[in-house]
Amino acid sequence: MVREITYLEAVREAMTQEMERDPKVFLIGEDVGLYGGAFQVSYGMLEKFGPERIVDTPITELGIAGAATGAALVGMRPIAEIMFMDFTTLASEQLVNQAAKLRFMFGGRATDPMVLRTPAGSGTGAAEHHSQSFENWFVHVPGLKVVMPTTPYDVKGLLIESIRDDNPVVFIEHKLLYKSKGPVPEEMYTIPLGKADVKRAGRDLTIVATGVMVQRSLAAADQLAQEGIDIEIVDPRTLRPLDTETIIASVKKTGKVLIVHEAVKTGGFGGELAAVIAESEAFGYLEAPILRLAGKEVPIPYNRNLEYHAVPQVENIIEKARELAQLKV
Amino acid sequence: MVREITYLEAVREAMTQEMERDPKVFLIGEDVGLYGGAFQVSYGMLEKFGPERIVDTPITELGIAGAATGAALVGMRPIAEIMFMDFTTLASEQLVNQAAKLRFMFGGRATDPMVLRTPAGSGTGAAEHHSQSFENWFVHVPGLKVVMPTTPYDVKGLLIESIRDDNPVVFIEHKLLYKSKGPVPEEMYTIPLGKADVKRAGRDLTIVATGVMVQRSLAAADQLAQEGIDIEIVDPRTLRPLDTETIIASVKKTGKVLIVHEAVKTGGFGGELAAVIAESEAFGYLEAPILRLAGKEVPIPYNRNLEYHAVPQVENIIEKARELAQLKV
Amino acid sequence: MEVTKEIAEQYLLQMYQIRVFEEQAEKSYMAGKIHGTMHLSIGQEASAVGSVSALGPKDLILSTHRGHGHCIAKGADLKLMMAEFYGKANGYCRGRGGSMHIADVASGNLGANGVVGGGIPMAVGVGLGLKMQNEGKILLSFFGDGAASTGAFHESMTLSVLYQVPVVYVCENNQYAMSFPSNKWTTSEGLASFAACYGMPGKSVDGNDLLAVLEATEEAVEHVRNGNGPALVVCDTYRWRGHSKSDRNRYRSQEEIDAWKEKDPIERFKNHMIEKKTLTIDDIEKIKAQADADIENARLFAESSPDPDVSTLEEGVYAPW
Amino acid sequence: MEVTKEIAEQYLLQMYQIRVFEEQAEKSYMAGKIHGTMHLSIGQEASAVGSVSALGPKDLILSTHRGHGHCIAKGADLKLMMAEFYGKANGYCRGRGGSMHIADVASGNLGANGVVGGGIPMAVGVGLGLKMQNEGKILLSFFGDGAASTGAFHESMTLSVLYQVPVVYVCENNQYAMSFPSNKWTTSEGLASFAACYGMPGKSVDGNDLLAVLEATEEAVEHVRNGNGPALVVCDTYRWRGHSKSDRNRYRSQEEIDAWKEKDPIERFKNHMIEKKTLTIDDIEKIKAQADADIENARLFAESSPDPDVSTLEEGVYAPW
Ligand SMILES: Cc1ncc(C[n+]2csc(CCOP(=O)(O)OP(=O)(O)O)c2C)c(N)n1
Ligand SMILES: Cc1ncc(C[n+]2csc(CCOP(=O)(O)OP(=O)(O)O)c2C)c(N)n1
Ligand SMILES: [Mg+2]
Ligand SMILES: [Mg+2]
Repeated sequence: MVREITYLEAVREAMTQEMERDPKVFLIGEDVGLYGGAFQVSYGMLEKFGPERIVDTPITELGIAGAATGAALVGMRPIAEIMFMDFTTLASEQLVNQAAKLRFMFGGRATDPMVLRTPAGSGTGAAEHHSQSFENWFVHVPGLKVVMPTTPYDVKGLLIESIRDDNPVVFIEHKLLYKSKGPVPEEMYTIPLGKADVKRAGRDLTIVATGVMVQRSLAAADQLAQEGIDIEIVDPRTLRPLDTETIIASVKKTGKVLIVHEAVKTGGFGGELAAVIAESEAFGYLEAPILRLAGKEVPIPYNRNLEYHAVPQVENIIEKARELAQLKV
Repeated sequence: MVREITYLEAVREAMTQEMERDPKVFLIGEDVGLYGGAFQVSYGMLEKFGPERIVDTPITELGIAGAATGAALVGMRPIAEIMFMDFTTLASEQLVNQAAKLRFMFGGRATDPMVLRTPAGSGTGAAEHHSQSFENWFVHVPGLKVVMPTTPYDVKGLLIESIRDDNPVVFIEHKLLYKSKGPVPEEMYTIPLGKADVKRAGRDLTIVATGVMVQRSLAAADQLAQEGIDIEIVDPRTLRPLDTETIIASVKKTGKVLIVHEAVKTGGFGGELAAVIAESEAFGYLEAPILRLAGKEVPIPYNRNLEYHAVPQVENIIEKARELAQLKV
Repeated sequence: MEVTKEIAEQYLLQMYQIRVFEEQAEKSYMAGKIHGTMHLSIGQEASAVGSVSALGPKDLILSTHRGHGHCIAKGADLKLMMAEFYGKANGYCRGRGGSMHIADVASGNLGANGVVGGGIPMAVGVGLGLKMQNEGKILLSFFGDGAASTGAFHESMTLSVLYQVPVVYVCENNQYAMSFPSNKWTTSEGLASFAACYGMPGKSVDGNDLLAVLEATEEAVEHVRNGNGPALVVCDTYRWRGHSKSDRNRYRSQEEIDAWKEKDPIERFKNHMIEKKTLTIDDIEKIKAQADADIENARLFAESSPDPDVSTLEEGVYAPW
Repeated sequence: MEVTKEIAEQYLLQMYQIRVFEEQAEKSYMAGKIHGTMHLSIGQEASAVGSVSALGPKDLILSTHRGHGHCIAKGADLKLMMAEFYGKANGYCRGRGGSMHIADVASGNLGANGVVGGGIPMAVGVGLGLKMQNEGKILLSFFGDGAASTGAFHESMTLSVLYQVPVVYVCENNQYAMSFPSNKWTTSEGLASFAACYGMPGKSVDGNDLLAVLEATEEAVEHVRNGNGPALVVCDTYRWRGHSKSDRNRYRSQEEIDAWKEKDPIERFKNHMIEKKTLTIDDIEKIKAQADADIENARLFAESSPDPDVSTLEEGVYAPW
């Protein structure tokens, strides 16, 4: 039996093993040292690697992103942590204008192998400024890769791969998944960026879900199975580059697709997914409209109930998937 | 005959007339005073209104956005100018976390009537850092409205309406349109936010285009008309809130839709448009896949030819629209 | 600095209210009645009450994530505040904001902020607005030592001096930004010295001494109200509790915490008032009892208040509403 | 400060190359052969050459939108540079970057930048990297007076001192950020005085006096190379041309421009070298002729070079490639 660890431990193990292997890798961010990071992701790493490689910063998101961008430019492999994805709004100039474009803009004379890790998502009662999901912002930027893992196994393989990748990678973790457990080999392994994973095979309809919505969709599928609705669940894992092949193949097979993500629906990654399907050869196989279930058009509120209802939950997925299963054009 | 003025003059006239009418309105940004703004949009306004209302700033994009957010919070109606949309990456924390959320987050106890104007787009040879189009970033943020006018007439009516709107509005201008001319009444008028405009009626297919792509699509449609292809062109004008009704009605009528925008295709607003159509009742009327024609997956390069080919041009629209016209599922 | 009995009672009551309010919030949190997180300012009460007391009733404040003290010092309704902590429909933010986002624009509290440094750029704009409106109002804008390292601080100070906005900036240096010790990059004097680079007066003060804070802030307020542009006051202080509910206090010693507890701003003010014979022990006990009762009322109010109706979730994002 | 004939010739040659290069670029722009925009540094040559000359060959620079001088001072190939201005396939950036994005990472030029203040945060990271690699290399990071008002500056200075990175910061105060006069918010001395707040040495120097710039930068380089952390040098200088190709010079007077032209850094260095008898008029004429020839060669190279193939447009966004 493979050992089980949490999603959070998988992040830590990937960083630790890669730092042991490659002296060019270091971690920089707010409170990543003694504090262990706001979510304890890097807890214990300071003791292991010392303050030169587990670099605590004052509150300087732009500075952190710039430090990673610059260090990568001279051959290091920095991992920058932005404590909450909400604060990537302060770091995006360096990430989007500099890191993402250096290589192209300099005619290939530069390489910028950095990872920017950040936890996204709601569900912790932290309200408007600590709960946002901006993955589609970074998906929209050529030069960046965007990874959004949903299981401990994927976390470890994708994070090691991201660190080794020669491009800037935005690595988006989900707070609610940090404590989820799963089998993870102790040895190092990588998962290629740009490969989706079919998390559940099914015939009746496809759900393409990201982040915590993969887990919720799996729960929904289990319940719907009892009603005889057989759902296939595709987890893109990497949003840019996107494995359109796996998604399109699934939709061709099932003829129906529901897209589920936590981020606000309007302008979100679900639009990209819908468009990719609607402009592909899968279009001809569609037996129903392409549906999206996503975050409501509100900032994430504080109150527990309101927060709960602001993003898709298992019962919403069940309802929507059932509706779709019954739809006929 | 109605007077003709340029798009740029329409921006200036809207600001000027509204500032004359309402002492709460002021303009703040880099070089908006004596210099007249990087594109001369506010040229002459300093002489008219003085430095208290045409406020020059040092290079402080976050500060500018914050100044507008704060002033609006105490009842002013600031217009903030960010010199190039690329630099909204530095301003987005205040815009996205603060201005957009104040009202909701404070339970309705705050109002933040500000406008953030910024020119987007490529075509001026200014390369990677002065050519980007981030409209979909802001479309993705509940609490913001996003306006993207394409004619001098729309500019004036929509900008006056945006200034009077009690919410933060991101008003996106296009550099290449600044010199385009069109009829604009001298008196003040408003165009409601959230109303699309059918810029050309047609039967065979719908093009939904934004920004400078509306003009290019009109040119393409004129040429295709000679081949007997009759195109309807819908200009959403406001991207958030989006007039889905007009778009869906058009697609139901024509059965085919091509989405055209300048921003990078992946993660762009075209995804939202495609998804809105694919999940609507128009789905059943679709006679072909929903196609997108948008910016290539590259930063905007410097070289004139490369830059030209990085975003859709009239000939690309013609080609794609022709292809779509001939498509049958 | 001399204060009357009435004033002394008010200051002490507010400090007690802050402390007891936060102790209650902590208890309710532990009991699972409040969720999310919160940033307690226990130990920093003098900085909040001392500085806000230098303002007139029409003046405004802008606060931070550690803003309960500022809020109470500005005269917030404790019931509406506690109800917000409980996420209730009649809380200050209708349950939308919670501890980190309490605001009451009408009464001059322009809001706490979940983003460190998030309020400082807004302060410039508020200052610009107040200056144009020319009604003699000024703004007091709080931020922490951590916020002082953000780019937002630099841009905002530069703009504030340039436009000579009527803003008193109060930097509360509680020695840490989460686990990051401010003395790794600056000191309270160092923070105050930035002011000179920007071209405004700056002063560092013992932030646990209410009257010292009050005096320094009054000086700053006078400077600002006279149209001389912004001013900076740095309060040297300390938070007793962890940074937030996730803090394990790994970055500081119990000795350090205990040493600062010796400098309890409430004890200090009490003793000073007793020494000065402004207040008696009896007076003080009454004030404390009053604070206890106020918070107990607030708790009862909060607990008996209704949750927001989920059907209203999507309301209030846009005006009008 | 004494310089040998050989060194003097080199400095003068580089200053001439910068001036003539930019004059040529301007002509080609006017003739419609170069498009987009460009930011000329004519009048600022001493600041570029003087500061970069304090570096060793393995040291690095990070530049700005007004970076042609830095680039040439760092020893760029003028042909590849001019070809880039023309957008040609064999230009430094394969025609992708143009005037505002020239870089040659292999030779230690980490690039110009279209974002004001965009290079400063990267400088911290480069410094961190160099420190970890421990090969004795240092970085010289340029920025303008305008960039000094950005939040990027503040965060970067704070981090630089904290990590004691091996970076010399050179602020070129050419009196304006576009039309915004730096003296509305600071001065060269004021800019230098920020350094003390961050905890590093800072010095303001006459930026039109090559040897003064060199001396101040050498001092800073020594400080940095000895592991004492970063240092700041502020060069007081002036750009003769408009901010960019869209500038109408409304914000300054002809008298002001003329007065600064009197302080031409090239004339000044020439005269000083003649006075010192290091160079003769004849030497100088030869150097100027050499610069003219170099630029003419660069122009011919650029004009005869091929445009990038449109089929390659989507190449090079991602590594490997
Ligand atoms: C921009 C930003 N970065 C990080 C955080 C996470 N965070 C919340 S409070 C805090 C420390 C703030 O320090 P300081 O400004 O000194 O205030 P204090 O908490 O000490 O009162 C941090 C890092 C945040 N909320 N915002
Ligand atoms: C973040 C950002 N804001 C605005 C601009 C537009 N802009 C380009 S150069 C410039 C002035 C820069 O001033 P300074 O740093 O002093 O450099 P100088 O041009 O004087 O050499 C401005 C405002 C920009 N490129 N980047
Ligand atoms: Mg602090
Ligand atoms: Mg300048």
